[in-house]
Amino acid sequence: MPEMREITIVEALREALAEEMSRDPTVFLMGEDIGRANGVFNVTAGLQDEFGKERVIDTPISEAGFTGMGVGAALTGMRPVIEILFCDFMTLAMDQIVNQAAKLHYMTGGQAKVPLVIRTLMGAGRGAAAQHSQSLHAWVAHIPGLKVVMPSTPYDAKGLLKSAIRDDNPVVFFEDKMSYQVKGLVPVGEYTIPLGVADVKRVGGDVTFIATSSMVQVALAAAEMLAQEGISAEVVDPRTLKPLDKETILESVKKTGRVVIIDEGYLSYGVTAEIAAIIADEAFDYLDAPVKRLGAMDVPVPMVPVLEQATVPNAEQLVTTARSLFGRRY
Amino acid sequence: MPEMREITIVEALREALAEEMSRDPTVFLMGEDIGRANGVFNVTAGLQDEFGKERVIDTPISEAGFTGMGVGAALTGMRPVIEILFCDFMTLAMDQIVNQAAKLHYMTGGQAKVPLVIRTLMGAGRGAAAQHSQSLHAWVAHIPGLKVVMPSTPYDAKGLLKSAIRDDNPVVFFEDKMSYQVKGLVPVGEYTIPLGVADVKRVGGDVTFIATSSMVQVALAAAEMLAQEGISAEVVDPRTLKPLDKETILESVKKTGRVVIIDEGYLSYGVTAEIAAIIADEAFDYLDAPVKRLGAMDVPVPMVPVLEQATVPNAEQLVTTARSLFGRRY
Amino acid sequence: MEIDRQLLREMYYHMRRIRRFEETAEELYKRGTVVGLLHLYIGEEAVATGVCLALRDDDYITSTHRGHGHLLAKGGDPKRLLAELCGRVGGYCRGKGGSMHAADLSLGILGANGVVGGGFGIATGAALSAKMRRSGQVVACFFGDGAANQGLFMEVLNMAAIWKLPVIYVCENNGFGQYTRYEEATVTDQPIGARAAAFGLPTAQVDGNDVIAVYQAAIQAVQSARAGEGPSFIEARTYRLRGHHMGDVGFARRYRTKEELEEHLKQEPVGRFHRWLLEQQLLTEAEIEELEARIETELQEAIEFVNSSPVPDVSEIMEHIYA
Amino acid sequence: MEIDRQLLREMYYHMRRIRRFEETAEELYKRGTVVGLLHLYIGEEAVATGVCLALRDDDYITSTHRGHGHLLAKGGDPKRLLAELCGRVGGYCRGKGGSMHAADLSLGILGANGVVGGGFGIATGAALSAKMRRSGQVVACFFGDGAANQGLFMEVLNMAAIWKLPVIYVCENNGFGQYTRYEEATVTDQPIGARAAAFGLPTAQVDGNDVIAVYQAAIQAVQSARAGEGPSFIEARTYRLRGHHMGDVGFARRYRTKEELEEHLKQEPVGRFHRWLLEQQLLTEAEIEELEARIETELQEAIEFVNSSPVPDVSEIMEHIYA
Ligand SMILES: Cc1ncc(C[n+]2csc(CCOP(=O)(O)OP(=O)(O)O)c2C)c(N)n1
Ligand SMILES: Cc1ncc(C[n+]2csc(CCOP(=O)(O)OP(=O)(O)O)c2C)c(N)n1
Ligand SMILES: [Mg+2]
Ligand SMILES: [Mg+2]
Repeated sequence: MPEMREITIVEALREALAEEMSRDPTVFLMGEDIGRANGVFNVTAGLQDEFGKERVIDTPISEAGFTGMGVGAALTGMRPVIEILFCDFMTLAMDQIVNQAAKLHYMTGGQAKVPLVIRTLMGAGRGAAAQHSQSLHAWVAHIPGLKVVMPSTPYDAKGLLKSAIRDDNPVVFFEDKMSYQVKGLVPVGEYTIPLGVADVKRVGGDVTFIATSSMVQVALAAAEMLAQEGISAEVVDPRTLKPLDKETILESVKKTGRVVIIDEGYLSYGVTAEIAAIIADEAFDYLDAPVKRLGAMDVPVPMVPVLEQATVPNAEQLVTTARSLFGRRY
Repeated sequence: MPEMREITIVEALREALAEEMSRDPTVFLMGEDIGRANGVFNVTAGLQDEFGKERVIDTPISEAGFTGMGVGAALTGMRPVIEILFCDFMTLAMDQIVNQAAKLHYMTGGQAKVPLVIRTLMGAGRGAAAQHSQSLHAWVAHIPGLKVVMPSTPYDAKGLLKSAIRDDNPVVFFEDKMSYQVKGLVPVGEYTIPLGVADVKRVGGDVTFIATSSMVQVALAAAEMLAQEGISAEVVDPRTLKPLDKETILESVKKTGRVVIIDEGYLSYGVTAEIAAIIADEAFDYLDAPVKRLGAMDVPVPMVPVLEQATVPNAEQLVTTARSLFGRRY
Repeated sequence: MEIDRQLLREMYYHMRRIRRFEETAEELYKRGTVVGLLHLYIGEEAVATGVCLALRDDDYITSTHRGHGHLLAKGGDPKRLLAELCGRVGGYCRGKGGSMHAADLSLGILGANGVVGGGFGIATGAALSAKMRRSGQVVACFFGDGAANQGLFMEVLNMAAIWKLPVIYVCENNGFGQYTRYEEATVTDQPIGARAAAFGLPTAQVDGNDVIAVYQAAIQAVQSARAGEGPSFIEARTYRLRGHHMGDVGFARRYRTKEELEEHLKQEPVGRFHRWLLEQQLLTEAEIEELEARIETELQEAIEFVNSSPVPDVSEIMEHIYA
Repeated sequence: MEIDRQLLREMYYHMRRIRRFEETAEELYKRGTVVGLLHLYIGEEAVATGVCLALRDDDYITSTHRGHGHLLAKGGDPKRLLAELCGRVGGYCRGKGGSMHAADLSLGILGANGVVGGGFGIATGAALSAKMRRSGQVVACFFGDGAANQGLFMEVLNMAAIWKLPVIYVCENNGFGQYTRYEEATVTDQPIGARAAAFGLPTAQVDGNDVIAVYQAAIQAVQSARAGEGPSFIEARTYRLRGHHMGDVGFARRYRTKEELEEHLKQEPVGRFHRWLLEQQLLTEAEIEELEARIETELQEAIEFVNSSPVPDVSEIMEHIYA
């Protein structure tokens, strides 16, 4: 058993960046205020001191520009890790992410490689209103050529970020800003987690919760609540949306026959829909109840916290939804 | 019965634009080469001659800029209809569409109105490769505050575009470039089609095809083929993705018990997923078979036609998929 | 240019009112009454004031995440603004927008913006609209030195120039974009105005802590816009006296020294204008005191308004998504 | 600057080869052998040639939708390019990219681009990479007059300037963006170079139909980039002699007159260079004929290569999505 210690997601991410930069001189960081200011959420704290201004680059507020530069640097031998502060601002760089980074390998018949990581923030919760609170991972998950990562624990965050950096493809890595201080056990030594492998965060037999990012905590809380009623919930965290570990998801659903998918993106045309659709097709014969899902409300995130909070799915809603699946027997 | 004549989708769209510009002096058009050049696909043919350079504005190649200007003009009393040539280039204007246009009404507590129409092209088929062939309607359908329209016939195209222009919200209007020459009957006089009302394009009892845009033709062709085998397919065209007419969709699925959803966006995390998820939840008890869907392959669209064509769903695939739903009885 | 006493009084009133509003918001933020992100305009009051007083009532402005000064100087209501910051139904946006989205469409205030540079398109489109409607309206587009590095800026400069749109781009260069210094993120051997000049716009660079200088540059730009001569650009050099936003105190020492801050405090625009008005005997102490008293009353009323205005009911969430 | 005969020969070879390649592609397009969208570079050969001959083999270029000239001048293989246009497995991208995405990473050709302005970020990032790797490589970023109106251009100008990146922005002003004239879409009282100058870049405006002038400007820019002095900008004024793309013949009379076209045909760069070389007795008729014969052989080989190279099998579709 490796030695473990408890650290936060912020610390886990920081370790991943530092380790990968030490290991590979082609890894470098680029983004707004990531250097001298240590990053707005401290993820890059101390890295500019450690690795210098050339490898931890403070950029102007030019998201399209520095994302595009990340593509160019990745094409020519470097492994840039860029930060787009809030994923709401990916909107400014979608051409670079989707038309350039995602497609260059394919369009050039396999010649070009774009080992680019885009770190970005998702999630409501800070009263930051509609332009600073979105979770737009469904957009990038929709695009062939991109990989999409959504860690929910310090252990996953570190292992997945290291894999993302070593991956030869563009990877969009979503960090939930309200989960940065979530703590968990992380091994002292080196490890990575492959992209495309879901993790069963809790084993159960009656109902499956498929939960992403901060919704994993919500699902675990709901599972605890249901346990008291004698309902045993399994919590599956896909960890990456592309590649998506369909097998683990389907296996769990086939076992329980009941499923609720929970994710913080807008509900409509969001990530929950894809997972629900896969289940409704490929696990149809095993389902004992309708496929349910919870997402953020289909509304621009309001600033005032009492409304804002109500837009994000919570454990009570999940419990209620799960319970509703047991009212009926087929 | 109104007098009818057969016209193409291009002609229908052009009529809608001309009629709305005549009716309302605040309607104006903005886009690349829409004026003197008549629009790359002739949709705006003759409109600059008719309405002048001030109301049919040829823009520089500045998608973010003129989309943003559309928002500003819409906020201040005008009804701009802008054209983003290929929806692949919406990537350059997503901030304006998603963070500004879509959210201003909400963020200002209902003060601001943004009656902006964004016309754009979708679909593969011209050997134009991965950056000119996408169907990115799932992105905008995901965003609260936007309406999303996808006409499949000249009749719908005209009636829906007129409604979009009169709507007080931002509307993204997707035109399929390979369907422009599709012909159909259109009344001579004035009419509109409300946004949010699906249309049953073919009545049937055994299986439901839910098809969007150019896939409606594919679904109709498949339905003909199946009719010969004694399978009666119903074809439902949602016509608008936001608002989505769930009732009509669910009604049809409840009637037939079998459904295939077909759309030209990338399959994964695409529009078919949302519709499938709704059905798997709300029509679960009526389903006699897994919920199936067909979308574009999850691949950057290749240039060479033999590969390109294979990425787009076709009638044969739809027939095969539909047939597979009848191998089993529950 | 002759500036009459009435106008000077108004200038002082607005600058001082913005300052006191911001101090009040700061105070209420610390108490937890103001919620969400709060970016204070303290130190930059002369810019909004000088520009907005050069505008007509029906002219438009677009504002930024640091937008209270713009809204107030354009005639916005401190009660409704403060209530918005506190997330109350009496707020400009019923609490849905907060500080970064405050707007008063009826006063031509087209909204603050959470996206850096988010106002460029809106402002330029409003100018297009004004031109098409032949309304004679002019648009002032406020943005920061950081925002000048957004490509959208240059896209709209080109269109404003070729179509001769009545818009004034006002760059508030306060020395920082978050925690990155202007000089680190932006070419400095050319001023920001060189970008506008590259599209043929007349440009001015003024001391942004000198309200008269700002006003004079704005008047000229407004006249030329109103006359159909097209867009102009103004860079107002000023200095951010507070952190990037409330709640980032930990960052304070990372990007500037105490000495630098103190040096700039000496030049802060409200005190400087105050001293100058007295020195030049343009306003009397009594007049100033009267203005200040009026402001304090207004702010008192604003606080009372906030206290009387409830937080919105959860049932409001789904309202206002579609018009 | 001394330009030796060997270099002149190479210049002529490249220009003529590009011209003949394009004419061949045009012909094959009409026969249906070339598939997809095809934008011809005819009339603009001097730009790619002058710039690429100023580069080292390991330098980078980024190209545009009108990119055959750039690729060929940088040393690309006409066989593989033509095969790509025809969608054959022998093509640079195995037929998956087509004309708008042809690339040869091994030659530093980072790809054509279907998005107008899509190369700005890639070029500037490659320059950053070259600088970080201390490789001494330089990047030439080709783009059109239309692309200069994409905001991304100005974003990268700023970063290239503050970080002194070895990149040369080469604006091919061919008078049109699709069917809109340069003068209608772009501010013209300032040259496009003023935008670069606003960020402190040295700028040059040259006759883009004069390969020597282009070459000289490029050499200077390359030297300064190689010396660590940062980015430069070149505007090459040229003229698009064909339609925007093959298959838009119906548009021809909408945006220019026959007379205008004929006027420009007189200035077309290949014939002009040919005449000049003979006049100045720098190359002999025999030398030129030999070069032309070599080109014809190459193109013949390219056509044969196309004919022998199959269209990809459908099973290839799902290959190359992920590395
Ligand atoms: C597109 C975008 N990128 C990043 C941010 C985060 N951010 C908020 S304010 C700010 C700095 C803005 O600087 P400037 O434009 O100079 O305005 P100032 O804050 O100095 O008034 C940044 C980077 C944002 N809101 N929007
Ligand atoms: C972002 C984007 N907008 C629009 C188009 C459609 N389009 C293709 S080429 C072109 C004109 C480009 O003009 P310019 O940059 O001058 O290059 P040229 O064709 O003249 O070589 C346009 C508008 C596109 N490909 N990409
Ligand atoms: Mg600033
Ligand atoms: Mg051009």
